[in-house]
Amino acid sequence: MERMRSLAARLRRPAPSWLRYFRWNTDHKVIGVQYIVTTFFFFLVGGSLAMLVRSELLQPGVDLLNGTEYNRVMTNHGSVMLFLWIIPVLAGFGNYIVPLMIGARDMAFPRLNALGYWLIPPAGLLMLASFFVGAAEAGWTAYVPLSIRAPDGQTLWAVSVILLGTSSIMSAVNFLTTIVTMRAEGLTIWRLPLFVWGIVATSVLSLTATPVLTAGLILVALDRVAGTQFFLVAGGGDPVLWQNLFWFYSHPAVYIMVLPAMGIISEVFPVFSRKPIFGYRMIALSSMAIAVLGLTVWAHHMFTSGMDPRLRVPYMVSSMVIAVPTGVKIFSWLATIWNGKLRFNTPMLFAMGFISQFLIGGLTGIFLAAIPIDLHVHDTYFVVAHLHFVLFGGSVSAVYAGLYYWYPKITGRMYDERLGHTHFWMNFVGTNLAYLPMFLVGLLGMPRRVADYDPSFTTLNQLASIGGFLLGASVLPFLWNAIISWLRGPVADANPWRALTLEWQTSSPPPENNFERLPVVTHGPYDYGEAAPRSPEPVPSPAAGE
Amino acid sequence: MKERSLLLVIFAALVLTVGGYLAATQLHLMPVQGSTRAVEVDRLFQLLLGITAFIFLLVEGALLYAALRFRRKPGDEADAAPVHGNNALEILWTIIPAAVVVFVGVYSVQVLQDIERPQDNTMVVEVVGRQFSWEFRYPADDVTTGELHLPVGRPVLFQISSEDVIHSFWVPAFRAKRDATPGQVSELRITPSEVGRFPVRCAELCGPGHAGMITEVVVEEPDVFAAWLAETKAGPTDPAAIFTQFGCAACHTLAAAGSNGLVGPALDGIGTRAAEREPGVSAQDYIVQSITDPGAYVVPGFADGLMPRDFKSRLSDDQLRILVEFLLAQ
Amino acid sequence: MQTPPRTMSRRTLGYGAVFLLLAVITGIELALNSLNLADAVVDPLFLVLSLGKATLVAAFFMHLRQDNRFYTVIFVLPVLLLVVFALLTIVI
Amino acid sequence: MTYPATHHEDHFRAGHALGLDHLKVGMWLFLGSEVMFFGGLLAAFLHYKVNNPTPEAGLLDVGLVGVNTFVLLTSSFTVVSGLAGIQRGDPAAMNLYLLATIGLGVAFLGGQVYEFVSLFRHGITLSSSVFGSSFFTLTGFHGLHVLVGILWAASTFLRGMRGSYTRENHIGVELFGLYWHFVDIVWIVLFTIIYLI
Repeated sequence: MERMRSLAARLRRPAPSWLRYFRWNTDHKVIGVQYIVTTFFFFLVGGSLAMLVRSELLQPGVDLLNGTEYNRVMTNHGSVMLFLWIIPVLAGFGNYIVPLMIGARDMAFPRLNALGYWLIPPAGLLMLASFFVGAAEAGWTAYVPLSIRAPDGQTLWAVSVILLGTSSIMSAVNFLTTIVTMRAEGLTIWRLPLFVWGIVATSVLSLTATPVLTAGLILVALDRVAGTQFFLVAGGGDPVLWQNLFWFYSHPAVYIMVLPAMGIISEVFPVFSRKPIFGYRMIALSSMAIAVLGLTVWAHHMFTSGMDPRLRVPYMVSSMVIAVPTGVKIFSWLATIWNGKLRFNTPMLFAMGFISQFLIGGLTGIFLAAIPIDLHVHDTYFVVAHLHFVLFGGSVSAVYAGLYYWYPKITGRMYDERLGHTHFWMNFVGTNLAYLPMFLVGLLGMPRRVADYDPSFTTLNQLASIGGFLLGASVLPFLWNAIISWLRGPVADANPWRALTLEWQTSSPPPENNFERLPVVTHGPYDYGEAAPRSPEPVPSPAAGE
Repeated sequence: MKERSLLLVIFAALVLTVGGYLAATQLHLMPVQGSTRAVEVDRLFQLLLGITAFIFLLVEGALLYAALRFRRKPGDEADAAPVHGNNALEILWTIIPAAVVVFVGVYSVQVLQDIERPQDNTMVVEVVGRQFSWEFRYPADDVTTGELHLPVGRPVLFQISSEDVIHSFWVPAFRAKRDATPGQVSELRITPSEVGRFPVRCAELCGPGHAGMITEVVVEEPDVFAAWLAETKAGPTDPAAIFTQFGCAACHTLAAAGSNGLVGPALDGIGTRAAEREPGVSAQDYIVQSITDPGAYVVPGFADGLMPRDFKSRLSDDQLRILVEFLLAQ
Repeated sequence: MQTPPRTMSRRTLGYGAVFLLLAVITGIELALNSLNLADAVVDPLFLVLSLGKATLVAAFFMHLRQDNRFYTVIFVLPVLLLVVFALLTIVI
Repeated sequence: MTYPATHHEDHFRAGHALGLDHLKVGMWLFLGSEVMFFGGLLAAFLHYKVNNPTPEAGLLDVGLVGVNTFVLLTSSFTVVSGLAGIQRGDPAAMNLYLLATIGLGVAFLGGQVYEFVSLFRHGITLSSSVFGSSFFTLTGFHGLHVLVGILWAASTFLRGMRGSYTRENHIGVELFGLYWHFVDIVWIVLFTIIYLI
């Protein structure tokens, strides 16, 4: 009795504030941090797997990993990086930032939001646990019938990806509902910050494309465990059907991973150039254009699979057309920094790195869309290089830019600039050193997903491996910076960057309900240098509005 | 000041154009051109390389220039002059890329039609992929072999299929690739234009031995090809050739056949080891059993189910006998 | 809710009429099916009839006709996308 | 840009000004994604129906399923009548209609089980052919949705009995209705594509 009472007393006592990050919590800011930290852990896991891959490829011959082990490591590297790192970390930013940016108290469905997060740790553990029962080994694309023949871990993999997809659909419903119904007074759609536009475009894609992947994965899982014949040729099944279902999601998934990243870049450039974003509407509309076009290009991954040859050309055209809205974004960003007053804080460096690297990924995408060239480079290291320039050089750079940019907002502390610069330069050199040689080695004839290669490719592979190890090492200054600064960094102002978007108009970190009083918006988000709406001075926290 | 910036623009344009031109004509990034198709694909590739190199230099140059030129002066806390956009500029950088894309698209379609146009006097070669080897059939001459030989200058139509999972038939020197998908036959046309030996690789992940699913295409003069075909029709009698042609080499290391596959157990010294594997089974019977019924005994440390089960029907009795004798002697 | 209350008798009658219509269309479909006509003739008819049924349910039972247009957009866009996807999946 | 603190209603929602309710927006978005989920399964079914037709499709009993279709259409009518009931402030009518909906839903599932069993007797199973695989997967997932709908109807009914819904506040009933009608629409499409065409 006595013990019960003391237990009850202990339960009533408020828990230390950091404990909420380990518990069910419906505050979008807590959930955002949960997302970012959890997914960063998976980034480290995926990165370690990449180090194994690059070690194996340091020299020709099968030395460190045999064929099966290599396939498992490579498959899980891809799956972890895409499904457990890039997609959910961007959802994490969305969770933390979107309600603040639109002047809301929280997301529209806080409990759904928490549920969406809590699907991720079990899904991640499921994917990694598959190593104990024979991990997935059919690549992240899980092409049938190879994935039907793979060991039991492939089933766990499928279940894990279904869970992650469900989580992603949940956050898409939540984002769209929040953005449609909970904007602050005066925040019309043409005053929405571009990051919010990016999240809108991404959510539309998640909502329409992810369920198709879920359906496809269910078919694969049923083929594996229930004896269905969907993809088994002997029973009349057609392996190409899986490629349709898979790529109908997985090509848009690239835009799911890139559009919010582009949104982050669009936030960073105006702030650190002290200039309005150039061509706001065109950037916003190009996000939507990319989303819509992105749903129509999936079969360009299937030019070499025996699809109807007449249908290839429309897919080539739609794939190439995506270059146009993408170009609009890049030119607009350049025009934004043109004649600006640039400050090279770490977020700005990563944003410029984003442009320079994403550009390479984008331009090589045109080669891949051109069918005659694709018939040579498809499924080679050229593709590996292309997708890493888009997703690592692009999305991950933007994620780093966002992490540094919003670090003071989220933690209430300032990170260390010098470590940030070190991190950037290691990352920049590492990215180019790791992935540029892959273009060459792919053109020369090295297929992707091989544990062994022709000795003539050795030098290029060694360069790539050295770049890869540099990338691995580049995480260390970041981690040190993030941890130490959170504990001991200088206290940050509410608005250390003198930014104009709403998330900076409240204290760092924001109070539980985000704003003392909900703001009323009277101007666009990037009106730097305008006479009337002066940039707010750095204000001591906590503060809401002026 | 104005003149200087004008000069700068002219200079930059020159650098970009020259850079694009060099990229388009001088950089040689592709392997040997082994087919007429390769010539056309490379021409398209060089054109794209030129265009993209121009855009690349333009954007990276602007980025670098901005980083150097527009750096904030120390102590300058003011905002920059607000420019929200410029309709003419925005329309321009939408339309120009769109025009370039249309041009590239049209040109690509032309190349595509050229390289896939059916030719007279085409020779059909059936390609069958299986874990982890290729098999080639010349239906007109009723020849099945593990080696791909082609006469130079004669158009070839590959009819590609698979017996297990998806593979992808790729000859980098031909700039040609097509998936071998079970349950369907895909077509690929090329005309070899260079005599020589070029690697054939599997480009689609097909299992643990994917990296080793490599063979060669031998392009030779028509009379040499005809002789080879006649000889092959008689059937291979050289044991090392049987070992290679039936795909054993893809998975098993054997010095005498020059192979170094790692998917299955190494076969060096198998002649002495074979008798000890299963009590009561002679070395010869063990080897026969391992070839015709691989699941009967699986060497510890290796997975069952990877080795094809159909050697009994694919190998003639003579070939099986030659192969077993060959292995016994190792 | 958001929708202003209307005269109740009219509304239930409306639902009843819609239901009657749905039942009649289903009856027609079953009758057509039992006639064993050529596929080329009846198949397009079936598609039109079922599209009509689905539209009736969405417009009246799900109130898309009187609710904000935004809900219709949310629902119809995926349906269009699905049609495109399914058709392309058949031919590819 | 300035953000003056104002005295407007604190939980002002721009969407509310547009006449949008966030629960309904969320529900419709969810239904939109459900369209695409069934789209994936349907695409697989159609792919095999067109490219790989099998004679087993002839064993389907259109008459039985026609009755089942009518049952489900009727259930949509009872749902909407229930909603009309609470909208005019008559919870008893609503509860009655919800009960009828549950009954009709169970009847539909019963019909489906009967159909499945008779197909099993003809040797058509999940693993007998691509027709069996795609037929049972597609109709099975629809049946699963009906089952979820029945559970949702039951929980709505229980809340209705406890008097949780009123003339002014019945968004829960409306959301359940949207889901149920959606499942009905899916069936209308499946009935045409699987059985009629």
